[in-house]
Amino acid sequence: MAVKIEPQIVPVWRDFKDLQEYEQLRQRRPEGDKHSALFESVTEGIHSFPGGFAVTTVADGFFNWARKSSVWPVTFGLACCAIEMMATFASRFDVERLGMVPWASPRHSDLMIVSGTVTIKMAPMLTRIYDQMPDPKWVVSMGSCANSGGPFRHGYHVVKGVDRVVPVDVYVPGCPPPPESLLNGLLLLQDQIAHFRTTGRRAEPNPKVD
Amino acid sequence: MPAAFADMPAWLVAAIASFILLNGIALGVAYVTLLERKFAARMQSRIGPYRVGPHGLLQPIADAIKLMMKEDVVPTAADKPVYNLAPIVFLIPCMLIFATIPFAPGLGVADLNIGILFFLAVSSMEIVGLFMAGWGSNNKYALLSAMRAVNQIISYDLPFVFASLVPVLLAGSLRLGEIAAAQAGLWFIAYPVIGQLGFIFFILSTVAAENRAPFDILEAESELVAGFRVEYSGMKFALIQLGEYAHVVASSFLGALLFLGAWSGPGPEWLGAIWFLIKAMLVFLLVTWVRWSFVRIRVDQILALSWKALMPATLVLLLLTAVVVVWTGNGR
Amino acid sequence: MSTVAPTKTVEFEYSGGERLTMNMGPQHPSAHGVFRAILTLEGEDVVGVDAVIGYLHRCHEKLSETLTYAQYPSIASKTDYVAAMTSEFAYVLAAEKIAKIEVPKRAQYLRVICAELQRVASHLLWLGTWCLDMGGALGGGATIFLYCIRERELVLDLFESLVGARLLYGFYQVGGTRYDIPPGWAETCRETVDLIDRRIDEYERMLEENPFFLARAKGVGLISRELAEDVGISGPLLRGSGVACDLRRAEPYSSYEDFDFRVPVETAGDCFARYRVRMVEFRESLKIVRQALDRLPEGPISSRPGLKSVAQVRVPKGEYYARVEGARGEVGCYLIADGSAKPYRMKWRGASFSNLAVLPHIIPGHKVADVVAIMGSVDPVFGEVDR
Amino acid sequence: MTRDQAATLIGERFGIAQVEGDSATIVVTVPVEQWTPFALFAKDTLGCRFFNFSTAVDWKEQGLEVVVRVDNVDARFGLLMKTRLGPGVSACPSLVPVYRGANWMERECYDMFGIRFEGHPDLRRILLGDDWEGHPLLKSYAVDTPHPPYR
Repeated sequence: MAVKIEPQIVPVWRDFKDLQEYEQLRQRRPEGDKHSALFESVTEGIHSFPGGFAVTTVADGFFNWARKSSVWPVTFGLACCAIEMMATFASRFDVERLGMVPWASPRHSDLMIVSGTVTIKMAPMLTRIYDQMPDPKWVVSMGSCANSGGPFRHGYHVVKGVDRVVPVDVYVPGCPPPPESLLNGLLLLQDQIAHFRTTGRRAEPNPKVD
Repeated sequence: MPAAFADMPAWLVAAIASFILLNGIALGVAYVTLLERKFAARMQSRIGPYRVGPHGLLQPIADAIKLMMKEDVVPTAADKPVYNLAPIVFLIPCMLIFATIPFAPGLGVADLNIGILFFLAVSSMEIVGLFMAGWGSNNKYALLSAMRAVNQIISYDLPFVFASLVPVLLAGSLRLGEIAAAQAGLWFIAYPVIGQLGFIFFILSTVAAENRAPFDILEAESELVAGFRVEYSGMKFALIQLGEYAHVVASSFLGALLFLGAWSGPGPEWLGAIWFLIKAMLVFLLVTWVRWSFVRIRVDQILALSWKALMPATLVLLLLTAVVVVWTGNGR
Repeated sequence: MSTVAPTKTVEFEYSGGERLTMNMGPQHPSAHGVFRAILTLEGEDVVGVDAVIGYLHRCHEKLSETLTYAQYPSIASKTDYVAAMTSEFAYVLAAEKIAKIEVPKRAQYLRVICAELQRVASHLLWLGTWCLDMGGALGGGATIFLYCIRERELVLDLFESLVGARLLYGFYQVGGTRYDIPPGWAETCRETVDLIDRRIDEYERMLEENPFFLARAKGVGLISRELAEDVGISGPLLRGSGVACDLRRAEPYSSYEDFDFRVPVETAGDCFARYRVRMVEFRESLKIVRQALDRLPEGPISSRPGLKSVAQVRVPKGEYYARVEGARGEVGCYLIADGSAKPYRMKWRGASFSNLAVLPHIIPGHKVADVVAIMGSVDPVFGEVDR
Repeated sequence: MTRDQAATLIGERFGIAQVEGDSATIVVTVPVEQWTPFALFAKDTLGCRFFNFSTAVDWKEQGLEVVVRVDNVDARFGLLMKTRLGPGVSACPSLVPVYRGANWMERECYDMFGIRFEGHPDLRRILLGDDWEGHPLLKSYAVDTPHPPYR
């Protein structure tokens, strides 16, 4: 018996007129953040129940606290900034104080720190790792190269900013950013996660944080 | 058994006991991970979890809730029934082994008359879930890891059994409660030569049977990323982690029971459970200490160590114990 | 109902024998960056390897043709970002040789101090990541890794107080150095050097009295002398294979002939030999730093005093191949100048590129676990491999 | 074998007059047809067994030039061999049969300059992706040439 497999159509950049359109779509996240379906329907049910919003709001706060307290980054080093990222994970700066444990497998992680130059050869791999991470997930762009291409912006093989490939939540400037900067970025990310909503959309930009 | 339970049906008592135990284990194991993280951090001149709750005390709760909230990814090419079932099959034996452990005199779910054999048999059952996870993920890292795991667990179960049989011979009983009671005067670890060697072999084979570093070839991060659980995310990953740590904690309790005199200690009798817990945590920290100081060894070396060194050594030790027990009557 | 032909659900490729193709990388904990090794396995044994590089190709050679001699050194530091000081050094040296610029003695000594401190920092990172490869992020390797990073931070603190940056410096410029040492720096440096010397003894004891470590490192990844020279590997790998070649001794540049140091050579050619070579190099580098601090002469730090550091340099027509002994081996810069403010062509000879090229020759026949040990002992930095 | 002996030996054997360079380096320009024999000679007779690097230079209308450096580690001298391919020519004999280290270096040259090394066992792109168009280090290739869709 032939197995019937429905091909899952995920929009890729080839399907778009230009990258601008593609970026807009990616940034809007049409599919939203996926949670378990059961959880989502239960949440919706409670929310639509009279007075249920009080429950969901409190629960949201609780869940966001849990999310922001255990952000697990994937150990994904690209270039120079990876060395500073390692230094941030190491004894002196020790992000484990904030509950961050670096994991090797993207399936166990919530956060991808894009540390370094994204090249055209690497960009598809980066997208793939991003897709492998389970929702909700965040991306920190670390260093000038990941933000905009940095000193290599004019190179033929360099992607001019990782936000052309995956949506980015926090940008950390510097070439390379010292561990203090990255820590600051991670704290900002935690603030951002505190505004996260279970109903599937990202938090609106918060002027205090963003 | 307290008087209040006397008129309840037996199954209800058993159900209540298991319910309390299971939840206690889940919470306890979560906090054991925090203990390990703190301990490892101190070894590495770090601080460890600190900001989530006072001194990081809420960290395991946050981790657990976050993992429950995560998306549950099932790879398209995975063997779905096997993939979905594997964490449960992995977790059940790890939880089941707590059933036989008496935490204090009479305070256990079931003090079987073949308690230690039950423990050894069930604890090696986790290999089924592990192999299901490795195969069902349809991932090469996971497959290789599952193959390694089968090799390793089969190789190290025999030394594990032999090392555990030393206290059995000394106590003259397979019932864990009686083994513990036999150490009221002198702990088995204090028996000259036999006790210490037995304890060392027991720790070695426990570490290997628990797949902890330096014998953690099946989840070797630098080679196989995360081994058999590389494709698991969210709650399933949490279950697997829970199972692993439950196994480690149970083995630590067993070690404390077999060699460190279980609940015997100074103070009134109701402190016994506390003493037992402290001893088990000491064994756990010993294992953790080993874990965070050694580099991992290769798969062929690991098997050679088992079959060429540990197996003969434990066998000889068992024979020696038997001779001594026959000679002196109690092994002292 | 139309049925769709099943897509490929079983990924294992059986070609004749029971072989398994496994990808390591580009995102892999032991990839040391972005390296992809396509391994062909028979059970646990590796029978074939194809290395894929280029995931970090940042167009260094093309960009250097568009940047001036004053601009490029700070970009050059991004080739070998773990030992940024030595990569700047090679570029600056090549430009100076073509332009026949004489560098003041004090600048030469400052360059030596920084290069040697950088070697210590780089080797510390190597020791940490190598143990991390062998021991795992959740095992004993992580402990050594964190210890090594702790010491490396001390060296980086020195650089930070000297240059202001922690990782990529731009300290070297054509004609000298950009900064002089601040007051009190020499004393701090001496203290740090002594501390690191003591700590290295500690790690040596910790590792070499560990039977598991020896079992993993000895007899693994043999590189014969003939293969080493043929492929052109350099640095600690070459010296671990029995070739006494150290550019600081063979072609002394920047006053290296003034210092008294030993070139360690091991003949075994395995991972353990490379480890031994690097452990001795730690001590020798610290020794050179002490000597240079003792004899640091007074004088200007640049041959162009008074000029702003960004002032352009005119380099006459010519070509030169300048090479320095970096932490990973011979870092070379083949520079062709055409008389303008920018080079006509620059070829960067990264040590890691050649060192990595030896992997396909030595990996087959080892176990999967050895692959990561060998790769860690090669110590590649991908900024330098892909450039 | 010292540097001067090697220089005279090159002059005797190959009749190449342009033996220049500094105290530790000999710079030789070899005709393309003598490229492989010269490399063999350098390895066996001159003892330059250490393969240092191989690259190319684009001299615009004068064509491409392949540059190889090999070293004699024991006698401490280096040999910089060059060969002009001539305008419009992009074929060159490969040195992989002589030096195994030439494998990746020549792949890089092919990747960056489009030089086809004849006799190379595995000539494909190494740094750039297989689907890349053009050879970036040629002077005719602009540094910021866009590559859709990433620009």
